[in-house]
Amino acid sequence: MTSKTEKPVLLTIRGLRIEGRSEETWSEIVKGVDITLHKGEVLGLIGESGAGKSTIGLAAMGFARDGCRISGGTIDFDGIDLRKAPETERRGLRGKRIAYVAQSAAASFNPAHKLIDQYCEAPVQHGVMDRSEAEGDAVELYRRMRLPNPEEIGFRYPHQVSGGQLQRAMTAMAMACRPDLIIFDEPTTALDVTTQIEVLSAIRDIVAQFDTAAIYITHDLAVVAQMADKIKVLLKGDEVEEADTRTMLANPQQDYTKSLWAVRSYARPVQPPVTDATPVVSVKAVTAGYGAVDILKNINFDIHKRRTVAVVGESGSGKSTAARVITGLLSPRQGQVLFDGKALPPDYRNRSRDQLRQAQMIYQMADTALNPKLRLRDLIGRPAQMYLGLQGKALTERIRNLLELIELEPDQYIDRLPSELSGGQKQRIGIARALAAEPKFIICDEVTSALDQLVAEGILKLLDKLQSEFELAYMFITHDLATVKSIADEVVVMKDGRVVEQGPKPEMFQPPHDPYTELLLSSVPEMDPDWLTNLLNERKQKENS
Amino acid sequence: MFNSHNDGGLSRRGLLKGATALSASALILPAGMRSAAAAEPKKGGTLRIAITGGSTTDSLDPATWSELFVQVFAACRVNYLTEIAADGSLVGELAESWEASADAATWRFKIRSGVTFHSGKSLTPEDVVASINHHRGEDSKSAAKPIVEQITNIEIDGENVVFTLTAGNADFPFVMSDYHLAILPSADGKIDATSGDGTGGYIIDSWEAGVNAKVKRNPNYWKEGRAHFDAIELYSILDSAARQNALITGEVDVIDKVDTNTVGLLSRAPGIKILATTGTQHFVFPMDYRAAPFSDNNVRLALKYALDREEMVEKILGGYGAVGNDHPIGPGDQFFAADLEQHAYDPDKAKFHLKEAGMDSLNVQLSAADAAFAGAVDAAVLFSEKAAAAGINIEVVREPNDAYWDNVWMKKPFCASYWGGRPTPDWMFTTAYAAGVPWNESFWDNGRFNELLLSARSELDFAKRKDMYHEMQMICQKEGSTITPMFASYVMAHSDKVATPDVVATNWGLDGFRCVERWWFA
Amino acid sequence: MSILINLFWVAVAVAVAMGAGWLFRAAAIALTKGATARMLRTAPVTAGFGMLVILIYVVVAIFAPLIAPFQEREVVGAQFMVWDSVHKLGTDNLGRDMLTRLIYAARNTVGIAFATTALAFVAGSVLGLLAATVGGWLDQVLSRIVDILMAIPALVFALLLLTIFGTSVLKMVLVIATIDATRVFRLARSVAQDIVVMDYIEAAKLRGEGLWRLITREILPNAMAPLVAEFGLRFCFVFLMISALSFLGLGVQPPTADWGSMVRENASLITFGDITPLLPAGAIALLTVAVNFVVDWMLHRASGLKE
Amino acid sequence: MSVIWTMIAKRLGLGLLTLFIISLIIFGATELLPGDLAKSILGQSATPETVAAFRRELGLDLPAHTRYLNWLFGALQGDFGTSLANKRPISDLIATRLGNTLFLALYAAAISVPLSLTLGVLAALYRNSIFDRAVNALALTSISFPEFFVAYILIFVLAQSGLFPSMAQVDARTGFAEMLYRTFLPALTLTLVVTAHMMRMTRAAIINLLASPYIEMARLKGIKPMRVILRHALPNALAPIITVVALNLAYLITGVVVVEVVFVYPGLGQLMVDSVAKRDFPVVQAVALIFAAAYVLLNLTADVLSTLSNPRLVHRK
Repeated sequence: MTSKTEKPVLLTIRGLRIEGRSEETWSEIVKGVDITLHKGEVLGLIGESGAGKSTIGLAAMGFARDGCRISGGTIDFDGIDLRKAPETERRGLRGKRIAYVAQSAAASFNPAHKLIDQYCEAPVQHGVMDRSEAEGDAVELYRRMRLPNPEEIGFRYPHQVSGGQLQRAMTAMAMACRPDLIIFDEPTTALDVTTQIEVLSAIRDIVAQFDTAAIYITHDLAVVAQMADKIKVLLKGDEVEEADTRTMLANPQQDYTKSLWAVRSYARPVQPPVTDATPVVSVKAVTAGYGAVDILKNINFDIHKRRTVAVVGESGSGKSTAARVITGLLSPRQGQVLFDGKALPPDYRNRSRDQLRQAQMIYQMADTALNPKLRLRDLIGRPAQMYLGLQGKALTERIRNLLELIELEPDQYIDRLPSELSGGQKQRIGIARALAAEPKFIICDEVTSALDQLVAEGILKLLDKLQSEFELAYMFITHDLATVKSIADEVVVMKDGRVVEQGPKPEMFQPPHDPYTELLLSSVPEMDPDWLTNLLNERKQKENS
Repeated sequence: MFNSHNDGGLSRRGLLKGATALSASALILPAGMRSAAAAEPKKGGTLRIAITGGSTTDSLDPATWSELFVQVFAACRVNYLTEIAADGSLVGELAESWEASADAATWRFKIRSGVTFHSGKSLTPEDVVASINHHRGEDSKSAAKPIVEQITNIEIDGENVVFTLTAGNADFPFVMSDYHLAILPSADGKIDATSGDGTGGYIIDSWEAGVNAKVKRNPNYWKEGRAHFDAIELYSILDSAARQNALITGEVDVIDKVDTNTVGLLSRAPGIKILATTGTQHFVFPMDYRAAPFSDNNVRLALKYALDREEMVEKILGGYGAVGNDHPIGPGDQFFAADLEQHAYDPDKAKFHLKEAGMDSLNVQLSAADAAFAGAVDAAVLFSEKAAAAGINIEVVREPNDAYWDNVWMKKPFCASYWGGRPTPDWMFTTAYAAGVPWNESFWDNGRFNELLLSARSELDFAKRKDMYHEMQMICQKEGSTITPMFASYVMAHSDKVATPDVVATNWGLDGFRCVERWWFA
Repeated sequence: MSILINLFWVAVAVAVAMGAGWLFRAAAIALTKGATARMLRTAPVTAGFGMLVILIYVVVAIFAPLIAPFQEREVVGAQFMVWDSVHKLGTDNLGRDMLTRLIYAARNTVGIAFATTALAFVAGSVLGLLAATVGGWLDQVLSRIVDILMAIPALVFALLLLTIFGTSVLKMVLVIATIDATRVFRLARSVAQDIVVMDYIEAAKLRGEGLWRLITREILPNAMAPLVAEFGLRFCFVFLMISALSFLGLGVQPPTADWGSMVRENASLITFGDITPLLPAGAIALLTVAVNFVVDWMLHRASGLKE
Repeated sequence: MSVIWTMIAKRLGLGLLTLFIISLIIFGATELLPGDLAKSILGQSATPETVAAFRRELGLDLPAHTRYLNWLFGALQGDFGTSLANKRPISDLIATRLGNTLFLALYAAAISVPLSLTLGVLAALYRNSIFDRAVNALALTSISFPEFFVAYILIFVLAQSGLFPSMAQVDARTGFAEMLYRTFLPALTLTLVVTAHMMRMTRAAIINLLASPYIEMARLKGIKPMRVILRHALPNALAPIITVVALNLAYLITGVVVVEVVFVYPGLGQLMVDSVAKRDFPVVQAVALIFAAAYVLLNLTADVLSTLSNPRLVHRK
């Protein structure tokens, strides 16, 4: 570690201030941040959304997004003042000496061009190499990034390549000109845990191989612990503290940093085991799918009153499809869904209003789940009005009551639009809307995955509280095992449309596991900086043995 | 349906009415052929004319001719038995001479010899018979059928063609000048109606219906001192602004139907001359005599006093015309009643007559479309505007141009209409004012008037006849059911390179269609 | 040289227009508060200018009888009188005051265009939203009908219909609205197809909401931005349609003043370099530009781009 | 690629159905028009006998459905019949005019499509600059003038000075260069009419994409702004642009009757209008079907090209 700090300084940022514009007024979103980065060194920038970490990362390239402007400070890259340099000079650096890896490779690859064309663009445009050299180089880097079929994969279009592979291809593309510095902007956030491991290790290796300096931006502490030499914690555009990785993990100084660390420790108390009562929802031998393809294959599980069943699996495992079958959006080919022991009509359109009321759903993306043109009063009030027939004063009273339940001040919020809320608040509205129907059962579909950890924590606690208060049954769909650990009573692990394993939570987190559960569990990053190295070694040994 | 066709509707209807009316009487007697041109014409050049009324549905078949474009095109290619000269007299064309039986029911036309068609075929009496027969008979679908219906038999007698009529008609030679009755080559007693062949001064070079027609001089043309141009190009331009533009930019030499809105501006353009011929064409607003409120003469008089004629001539005709006095006899006519009090805009008188009719105010609808005449809608608007001062509310209803004569004229009680006019009062009155005739557009029926019409037709004493026509004009004016606000000129424009004879025919526009023969390049 | 002078005046006119737009925007911000003022603050100068022009047109249209120096149909002089102190913009072919006609035409033209566009939008968007929401055979049937209607050239179709049914203002409004509605349908349907896949629509369906409420409360408010933008353009195209119809002899009934017909009536004057016909055409153009400046701004806001 | 063939086959089938229904609509409409061919040709001189003779000869006395079916069977065998008004075979009547219409449409398209794409791209590149706003305002102004008025202005400016002819008179003998010269003003008029729409769509479609992550990625790769627009934004914006271009091309073929009248250009629009006025049903029908077919084919082409421009639809996983 120390060796890196002895190398020459590559990037020096002093007193960086960046302003963002909203509705024609400028406000500061980065408030004086300093960064010193040596050649070959990896800096982890960590913070919640709104901390300004991406903005800082881009500023290190002399770049400000539309609606942002760098208003103060200096940015010195290898002797070049990026604030004073003309745009053409800065453009000459980008892609060539400073490269960028975006959060979503699927969105950041141009869908109209083949991967290799996009790979070759920067080296050819910057005059680093000609097209045929670049193509050969691409194959080499694809190989180093451990992409399958390195000779052939470049000739595919982005949509023909999986997310994890795309993310590696993007890292390869960033390496094309052998830059001195790469900005990684949450490169693995959108990936499943098992895929994340492969990408992380590939990135780590290639950065080390070329001795490239990097700024690694993430909100996930455990990830940054694997990647960075030193970590800087940001909060709302301000620097909280900076230290080398091990020091920071072992001994955070600031309260905020400590609170970030502490999130990981929440777990709800263990519930008494279920007796033989009738389950609220019972999925019986359900097989379902679209067209000729079966997405779900003979699924069975029960959800009891006051219980949370976590359905875990990676993308494509069928967990969301299971929710669609329960809600009636998708009629099963075989099997049925029982509610309080009675079979529900397969199609929601044939269900009675009361049946609809009893099962509610909370969505992953509060942004798309709340009609952006309706005020909270209408969003929350509508189910109460519809199902319970509340009108006028009684309705308003109920809405206020619900807002209080989700810990939002009624007077302040009742007439707001969703766009005037933060992400966590929106999700709370989703919860209130479900509660307004006074249901017995709520499906929570990845409700915390789009949220920062602290905020997610709050939502989980709220759900927990409401569950005990209203004796709700939850079906909790998630890919995040940490969430499962904190909230579930029972766990259903799904893979490829089948239930791989199910049982009470304590049992699930104790060996022996099903191999897939084992893989999932072991892939969840841990705060230990050596975790990734150890895990990879372990897996290699297993393969060899 | 389309504006551009208005102009066409005008000529079509005018001739036909005129032509049928011919059967009544006429005073013009056969005369020898004479030249209308006073100045010495020069030969050569290509004359380019922009004309309205061309349509992609045009045909070479004379039975279907109805609009200005095909009429002028025909004047290039074909001849008729007789021709109306520029001064309005009748001269022989393919008929060298003609004579009638004493009762005027049998007519003998001597066919000119030595005339050849463009194809080289010589003109024979058989061609004349076949050409006229083309419009007769059970299966005839010719627009000219009504005017040849009076013919019961056609015979050839050597060089002569003899027509036998159902009754005597002194005007029969006039009928033979009708533009439908083109003489075309025949075979086996039938003409090929769409061959395009003829005896005219020009031979078809190319023709695309609704676009243009190009003809070149017929080197063997039989007429002396006619057809001076080497070639003629006719362009169908429906849009009046486009016609003006074509003349201004020098792409054509002659245009017809100049937009009266801008004729003043056009006349000031360098190198452009306006040519206006004032004749018998007049614009009218017929009222349905049978129906209230127009059955009350006081209402009719009120309306006659409620429009400003001077203003209409100024604004609708651009000054190219004369005010009308609510009868169809033009100021140039020898029987014109000059001493008749001129009806003028007088809202007080209009109010007075309205009161006489027992009304404080009057609400009527006036249907108009530019199909009736160019500017008809504007004229109706002016009428409506001025009438308001007399407590008369005229609601102008703009009707579609399309099928105006079918759906509006003689169907709506108060509408706009026009007459191409007739050379004699008897002819005009008989066509549109006599009780019960098909084109009595106002359904007017005045006993005294009808009586006078009959006696005037047989009266040979000029003074007596003049008195009778005077009285008839007065009856028309005082009791008639047609408002005649203005007499309109044919307004053409040409470049100053084009020379015209001193006398230009007034029976139709473009020198009675004959500009192609009679005009030349200076 | 004259070109330079003309360019100078054009530049002056643009500067004045933008200045007026800026002042109007500033005044509007000062006079409003809360969300409206915040929204106005995002308006560029061009949008300010656009709103100002629209406001002026609306005021002129509403108060036409008070503003106009003469009566709409009143004949006040000879034809084509030159501009003077009484007749500020001269007279038309029948000797009516040009300025008066222009002012009344604002009322008639904008009124007719608004009615037509509104009708087209009500019909087109209701059916379009319905097709997208219900889907299935209803969507197929409606889409096929619209395809067929759109394959008939608009002008020819309008001519046919107007000739068959006659040319009153009401019929003209109905015919143009029918033709325009097909275009609106396509837009509304495609916009709604993006909306119906949203989670909140799924939530509303699962809640058991009826079709009408689904369309009016859940989908329509979210489809408004593109529909409003289209409204702006369609609104202006109605003038052109009326003008083209009047070129072919089927326009607004006289003596009603409307810009489209006025352009047609006076158009041939341009042959002689007379700028009279430019006045009604300019009135249309100014409104078109103004409306679209505002629409551009609204679209820009809806697109979420921040530059 | 089979996706595309299926789509083409399906759409052509639908297109044929559309044409069939349109032929019914046009027939119905011409039936509803007041008057008929006999009356409108004879005009006021129509007498019951001549009208009856006319109808007998042209078969107008047959019941409507018989006439329609006669026409339909003829048309299905490729025989569109002859004009009722002047007996010329409709194929002759239409051939030259279709050629003229297509020539003018292609001419106008050859100017306007590159022009509007260039202006649209430049406006997107220099968005919100003076250039952008000026181009935008000019484009809007040009579409807010009625076509015939634009034509008159161009004639006043360009024809009265003698630069270009005010009449676009062409025939089979006119050479290609001469054609281009003679039809310049109508082509320019149409260009002014259609450019704004395409340019605005190009601009909007590109700007719509500028917030996309892959555009930001391209900029962060140090790609020049022009290349970002052309190489990264434009290919993804093609679908809406192609659709609008197709719509405007259809308009250039089907909607230019006014320009034809002003410039005295012998195209299909004038033929259609004349035939409607004369109730020459077979000609109306043939022209309407050509128009509809042009619309259907252009839309189909647009959809095929849009699909081809989208690798996700061409190259399945």
